Amino acid sequence: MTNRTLLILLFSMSIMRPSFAADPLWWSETMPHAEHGSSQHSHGGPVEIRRGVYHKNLWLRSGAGPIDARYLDGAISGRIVLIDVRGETKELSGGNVHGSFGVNFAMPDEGFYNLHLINESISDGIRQINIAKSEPLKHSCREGHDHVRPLMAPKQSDQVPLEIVRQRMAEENFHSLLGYGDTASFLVLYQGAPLAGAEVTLHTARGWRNSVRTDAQGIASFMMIRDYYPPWHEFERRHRQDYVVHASHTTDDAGSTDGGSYTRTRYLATLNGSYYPSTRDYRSYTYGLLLGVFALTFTGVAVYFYRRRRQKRFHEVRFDEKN
Amino acid sequence: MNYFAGIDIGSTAIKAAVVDEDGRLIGTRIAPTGSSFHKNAMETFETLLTQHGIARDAVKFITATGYGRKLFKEADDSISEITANAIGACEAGKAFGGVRTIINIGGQDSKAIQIDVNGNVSNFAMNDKCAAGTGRFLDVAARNLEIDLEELGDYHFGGSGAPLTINSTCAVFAESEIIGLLAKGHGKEEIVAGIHYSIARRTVRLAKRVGIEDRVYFDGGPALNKGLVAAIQDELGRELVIPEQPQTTTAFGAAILARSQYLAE
Amino acid sequence: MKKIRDAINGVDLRRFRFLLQLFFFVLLVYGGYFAVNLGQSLPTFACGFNDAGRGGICYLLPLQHQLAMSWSMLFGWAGLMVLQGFLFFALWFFVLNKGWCGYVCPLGTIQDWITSLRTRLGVRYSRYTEGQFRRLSLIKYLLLALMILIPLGIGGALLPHDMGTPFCDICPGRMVIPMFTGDFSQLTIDFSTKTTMVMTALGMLVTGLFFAGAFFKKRFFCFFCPMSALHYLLSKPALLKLKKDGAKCTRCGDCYRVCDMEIREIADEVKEPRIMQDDCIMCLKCVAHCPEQGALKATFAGIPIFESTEQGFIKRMTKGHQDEHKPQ
Amino acid sequence: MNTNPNEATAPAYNRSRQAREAETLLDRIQDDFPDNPEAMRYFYDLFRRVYCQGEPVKHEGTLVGTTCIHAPEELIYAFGATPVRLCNGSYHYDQIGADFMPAKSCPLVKATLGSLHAKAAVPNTQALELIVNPTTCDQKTKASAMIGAMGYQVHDLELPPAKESEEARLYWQRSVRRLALRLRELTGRKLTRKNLQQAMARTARAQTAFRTLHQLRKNAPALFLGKDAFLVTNAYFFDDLDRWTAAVEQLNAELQLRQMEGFQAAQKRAPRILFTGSPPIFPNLKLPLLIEEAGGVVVADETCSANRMLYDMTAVDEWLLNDMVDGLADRYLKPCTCPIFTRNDDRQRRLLQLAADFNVDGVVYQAFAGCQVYEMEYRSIADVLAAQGIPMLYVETDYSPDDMGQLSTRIEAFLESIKTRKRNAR
Repeated sequence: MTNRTLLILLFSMSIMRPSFAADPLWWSETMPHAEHGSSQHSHGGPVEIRRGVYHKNLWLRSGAGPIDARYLDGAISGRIVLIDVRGETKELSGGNVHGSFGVNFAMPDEGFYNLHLINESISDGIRQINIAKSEPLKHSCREGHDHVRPLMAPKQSDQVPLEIVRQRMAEENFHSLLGYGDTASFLVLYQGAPLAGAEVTLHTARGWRNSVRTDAQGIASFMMIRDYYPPWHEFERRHRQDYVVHASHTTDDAGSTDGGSYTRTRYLATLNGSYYPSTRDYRSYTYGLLLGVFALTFTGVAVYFYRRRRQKRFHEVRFDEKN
Repeated sequence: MNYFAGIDIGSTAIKAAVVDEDGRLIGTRIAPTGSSFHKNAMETFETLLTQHGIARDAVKFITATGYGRKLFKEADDSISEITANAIGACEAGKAFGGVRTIINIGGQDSKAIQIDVNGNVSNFAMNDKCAAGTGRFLDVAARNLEIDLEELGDYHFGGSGAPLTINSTCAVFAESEIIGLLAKGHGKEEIVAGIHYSIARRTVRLAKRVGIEDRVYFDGGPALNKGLVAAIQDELGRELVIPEQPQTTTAFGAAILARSQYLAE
Repeated sequence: MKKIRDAINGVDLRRFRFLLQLFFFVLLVYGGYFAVNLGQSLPTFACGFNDAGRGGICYLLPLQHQLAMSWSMLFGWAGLMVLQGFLFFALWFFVLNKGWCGYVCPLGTIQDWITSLRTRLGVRYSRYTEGQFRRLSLIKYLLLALMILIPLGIGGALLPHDMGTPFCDICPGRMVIPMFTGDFSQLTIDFSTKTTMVMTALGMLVTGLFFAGAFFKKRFFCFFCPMSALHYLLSKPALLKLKKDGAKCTRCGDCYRVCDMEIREIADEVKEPRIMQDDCIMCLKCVAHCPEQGALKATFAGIPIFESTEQGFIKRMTKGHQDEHKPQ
Repeated sequence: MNTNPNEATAPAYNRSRQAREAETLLDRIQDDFPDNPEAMRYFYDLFRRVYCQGEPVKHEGTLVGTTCIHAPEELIYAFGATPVRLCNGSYHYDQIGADFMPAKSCPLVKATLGSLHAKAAVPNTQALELIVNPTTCDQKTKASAMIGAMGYQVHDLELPPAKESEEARLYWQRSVRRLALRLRELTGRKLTRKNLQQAMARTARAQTAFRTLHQLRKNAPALFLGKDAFLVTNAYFFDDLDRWTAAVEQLNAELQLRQMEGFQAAQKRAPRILFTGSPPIFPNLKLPLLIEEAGGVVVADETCSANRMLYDMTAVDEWLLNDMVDGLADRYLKPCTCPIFTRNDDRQRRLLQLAADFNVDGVVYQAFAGCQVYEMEYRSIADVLAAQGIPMLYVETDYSPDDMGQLSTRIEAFLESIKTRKRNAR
């Protein structure tokens, strides 16, 4: 038996087994197997361009953070809903995308798309509702930049009970990137209203995590850490890393469904995103200004001495401008 | 009948000419300028009128030309001798089939004039202020050689040897050169021919400056000198057209101009 | 009509130009705050890196960007977009010809301000020798060629991606113009890759050189500007033209004296009426400093709009004589 | 000719040969023509005072002689000195000068040397502390040592033999800056921006007045005769700058009045002549006078005693000393159409443009016997004029009055041929 078949076996088992369902589900933009196909960089993450139309691939992953979450090989129950830029809702069905379970959809319009997966399961008398959200952006500079402002505002969905809404950074536009040291803020909504005191956890690409509770306005903020330390010559300015945010909320709602009866309900919402090296990590004012000032001074002094020397060598007559 | 007169007051001679209403030449007269040229000019003019029986009143317009033109107050108008010469030569040249280039050698100057078909001056050149190549040069030479001015032509053809070369173009230096040549025993004939060639060379250079076209008309007193004419023709490489009375062409031109000016007014 | 014409020809060009330049500077550098947007095909250095304030974008930025597309796209449907951008650029350009340099370009205006600072300090200007001038004059064509070839090379995957806008990397406009809206973020060296490090370091060196150069040399950077070279290639059908009537020229060289760009032809050429040279910035100082009636003139669509006149020259010079003790 | 020296009232000075020469000419200029402008009286009187009565040249500070138009006078003024142009037109001095120079050399240079050599010369420049001698033509260049030998301080202002190249321009700029140093030594004053700016403003005002006069001469029929124009520009050689300018401005005002009244200074069909070549310098206004006595009118000129001296103006970009001095240097070199420069084409173009602007019927080209450069340029000028159908009379002459008769014939014939040509054209 190959490893692969074993994995598939394990996977299918895990779906069956309720304990697995406790793992959070989240969307990822990172391709599971890099050797599959190609994607292009755009403002808003990797895309596939088919006849000029941007297509987004998102894969579903299970697990706490990017470092240990698995890609899913098989289908998963639940609804996948896409809300496009205009606010129109469409149900998508997932499938095999480049070897793992994921969705692929077209992004014809400029702006943010909202993708929700709602999946539920019951185990040990707890009904678990997973809400995986992703907010991909479609932007091409060829479309210009005049239309950006009204498209910036985040959307809320009335179809999901618990939702994490990424708050926009100051002056954010389609080109803005979340960098190391920047603060990312998330609003947690339960049934459309801000949820105070909910625990929100952020996992970074290399395993760092932090949990905070939402404040009275339902907002949780994290400062992104730098967790990218390559040798400097391998440093990549556009090094994209995934983060994932979880928020959970448990209620005493009891009831029963096809899967059995439960005494409590646990909502687990996720939102994925990308962060990048900050300009501060690779840009230096000091060297820049040093070099600039050096060039300025050097040229200035060179011209001064050149003029002095010419005056002497050719006995050039120059006049004193001071009266 | 109305008549028109032209008076050319030159440095050596006063020339007068009278034409009738149709522009036909009635008569001309030549007299030396002398010291009181104004009186002489009047005399010449009046004598000419009496010769042809023309009353003073019948002369309706007088045009003066030549160096003394400004001081001859009896004239109705004055004109430079270059223009007058051009008009006269153009008119007189018609008998020869039309001329376009004029060479004039006067007492103190020499000129080359180019005219268009209508007798208008299109270009002209004059000698510099020195008397080289002018009638005066011939005068001086003739005096040195102790021969008459009129005889110069005959001497020119009388020589047995080749013409001598006179290097000096200046009348003053030429004088001593001639005396030197005489002292060396050269014949007067060869010297005269040399002088003619010297003048001819200068004259042709002047003519070339204005450009030589068509027939070349040669006038002025020295045009009577056959030797000089032969020398110029030789240097020029073409025949010269010489009027019957070469001295009076300019006066004739002035008279023609007087007529047309009168008719225009 | 004649009075109006005389008034125009007698204009104090220095002042007029200062005001017009100021206007365009505000429009292009701060226009964004007033919702001015002239598009991204401007034939002048309205720097796109000046995110907040820009009233339009210098065409060289999108041009390099577009040329860096993969070849399959560039030579496919996206090529049309490149052509469209170029068309808009050409249309803008045809209106003002190189007047964009002498009157609109914010970087040019900054250099003129530096020049004005120098005269206030009483420091004389430098000039190139003829040989230097001839050689330096070629640099802009070299830059233009590189500016097109490098992005094309990137599109063909021959060169690293991070050289995408090679000219912008070394253009002092990128450093200098955003500073006017309080954005100093361009004054850095980017160590993220070797290429960016080299390019940004070059950029800072050029910026230093720019300030020092512009101080000693009038319109220092314009000699090397690839935009100027691109302009010249398109300048023939432009509406605004600089014309010279060689017969009226006395070759006094007044125009050459005052020319910021040291263009000798303006004084020496007497046969060709279309006098504009590749280095010209159409500041029209030559017209203002020409004492010969109608020898130099600027025409718009064939209509003379500014002509050299004796009266205008005398008026302007008299003003210069009177500005005692206050150079400039 | 018409001489009536006013011996009763004139001082003894009047008896000198050169004063008589000047007197004769002034009488001709003044009396032989009707309707001289009222404002010309200033110039007639000025010449009588300076040339006939020996009035000293008015000046402030040190008097600095110049021997050619290339000496930048603004610099001299800026140092608080006064320039006086020494180029002389007197036959009397020409004869004295023949002791220094070969008889066949330029009468202008000979006369200048003669006047410098003579005691109590006219114009009376008293003691010249410095003579600025631009190395223009060979004769002026070689005159330097002779002037030096007479005991004058001479500054040789080095002029390049070509003006097109950038090297020549820079060489000349250096040369001019060196002159400034010399003037500083001489006057002990400092060159300041203010001084130079003021000096330049003064000459610019004078040049503006000249240009107005120049433009007024475009009028057809002529408002003003060339003999007076030459007298005006000749006065610039030695007259007080501001006084001269005021007098010219007054003259301009009178001419503008004449223009409105439709005044004619010459016959309507009088041939309009452009005068070029060697400069007519008082009292050698022989040729312009002959032209106008014969019924022509000199409407424009291209000579270094008038147009070439005053027409071209200085442009300054930055009012800093370095730029102002370089600007001055350029103004004295670049537009100059003197035949000493290597190429002829600027002069050709200038003549063609003047001929076109002033509606000229013919050109009179004066070449002083001995001025080889003018003699040599004759053919090239003749060719371009002929190509444009403009007739030209080339006159080689000097300061002696001997050739007056012959010249008048040639000039009359020339004018007559122009008249016929015009008649036929109609």
